[in-house]
Amino acid sequence: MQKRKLEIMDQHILLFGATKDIIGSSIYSINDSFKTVGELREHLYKQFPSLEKLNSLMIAVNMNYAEDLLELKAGDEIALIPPVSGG
Amino acid sequence: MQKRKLEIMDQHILLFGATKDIIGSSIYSINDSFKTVGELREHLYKQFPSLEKLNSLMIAVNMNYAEDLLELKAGDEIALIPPVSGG
Amino acid sequence: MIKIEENINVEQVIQSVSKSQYGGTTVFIGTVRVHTKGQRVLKLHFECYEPMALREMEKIERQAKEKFDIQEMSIHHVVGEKLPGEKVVVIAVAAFHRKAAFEACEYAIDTLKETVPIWKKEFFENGSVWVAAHP
Amino acid sequence: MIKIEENINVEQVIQSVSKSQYGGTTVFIGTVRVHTKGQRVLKLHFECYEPMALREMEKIERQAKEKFDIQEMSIHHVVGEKLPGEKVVVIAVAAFHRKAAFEACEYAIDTLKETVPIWKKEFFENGSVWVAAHP
Repeated sequence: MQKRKLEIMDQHILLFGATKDIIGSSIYSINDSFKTVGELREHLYKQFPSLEKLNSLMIAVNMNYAEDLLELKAGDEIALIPPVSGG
Repeated sequence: MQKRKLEIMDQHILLFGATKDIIGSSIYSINDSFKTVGELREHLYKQFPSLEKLNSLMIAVNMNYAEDLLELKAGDEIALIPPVSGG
Repeated sequence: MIKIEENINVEQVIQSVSKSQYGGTTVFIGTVRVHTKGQRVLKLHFECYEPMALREMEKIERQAKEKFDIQEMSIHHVVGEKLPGEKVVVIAVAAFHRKAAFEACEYAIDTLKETVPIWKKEFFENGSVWVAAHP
Repeated sequence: MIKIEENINVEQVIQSVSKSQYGGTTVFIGTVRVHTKGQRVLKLHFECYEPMALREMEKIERQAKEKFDIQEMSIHHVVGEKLPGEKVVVIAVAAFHRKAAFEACEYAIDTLKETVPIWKKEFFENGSVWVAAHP
């Protein structure tokens, strides 16, 4: 079994709604890599404590809502999803 | 207490849907008077036995669905209401 | 707005209940089906005891407003001849809360089909029949 | 039909689900309210993660068709700036049986509000806020 090694690379995260206001941009780029959604979440909470004050914060990977245990792969499309309010 | 005496007079009954087809006209006139809705119903069933074969037959008096016990008055607007099928 | 008419304009019915203070509008649109019980329908003919039908439709509006937390209701029904696909009835309900709007709209069409003196005759290739009149 | 657009034409949404074989169509129309929690709303701004929003809307259509006995569903949602009274979302469902059409339409709007990545910012005289973002 081959163990995939994560490369250090720029990861771009799409931001919407309140997360865009908190981080101050519509894309957040990290020069680091995270094994799981949960690790990325921890990093973001450390960098931007206001994110923890949101009613909820989902993370979408490749346009699917992701669990914290999901492993990230290079090239994944990642987006922060604060509480939705369509309709 | 005054007891109202029913006059013998022409009573016109409005007919719709299947009742119009059974009786063969859109108005049925009776040269008789009936004390109650139930008496009128009995008369109609005797004259037009096919009316009894309908899934239901309501009688409206002054545009309200009437019970058989309701007393009829001169000048009442009477209509036969076979099963409705609007919508 | 309660109305019996030849042709229903859905936009107008929706417009008649919509005001900017309400958040949600539900609509039911009933149309002539092309098949019924396996037979092809050529056309329908709707007959109506109009003054009583309007009263019964008003009663539905009044009772729906008592039963459900809604603000506005319009019920329009057609009379005369209708072809498959044409509109038969349009009911629109506006409310602050959409759940009540859905419930009231469903209540209105269910009740209309039971109480409003309107009759439809279905025309097939080999005859015609007053719907639901006989077992 | 699933669509995110600047302005919704209700007639077109209804048309997109209506075929002469179905008897009933239910519609939900959500509009911008002029008041929210006692404050006067000047305008709303809708933002959207469009490719994912379209996927989530398609998922709603697919799941509604699995859960309920319906034939067609269209969901249209706006983006951009909207004023009180303007349409935000229009959902239309066509079915042979109206009960299923009502249930599916309510399911669709309830689920859309929970899962589709669209956000609205409310603008008041003294500020603006992303709806539901904070306690």
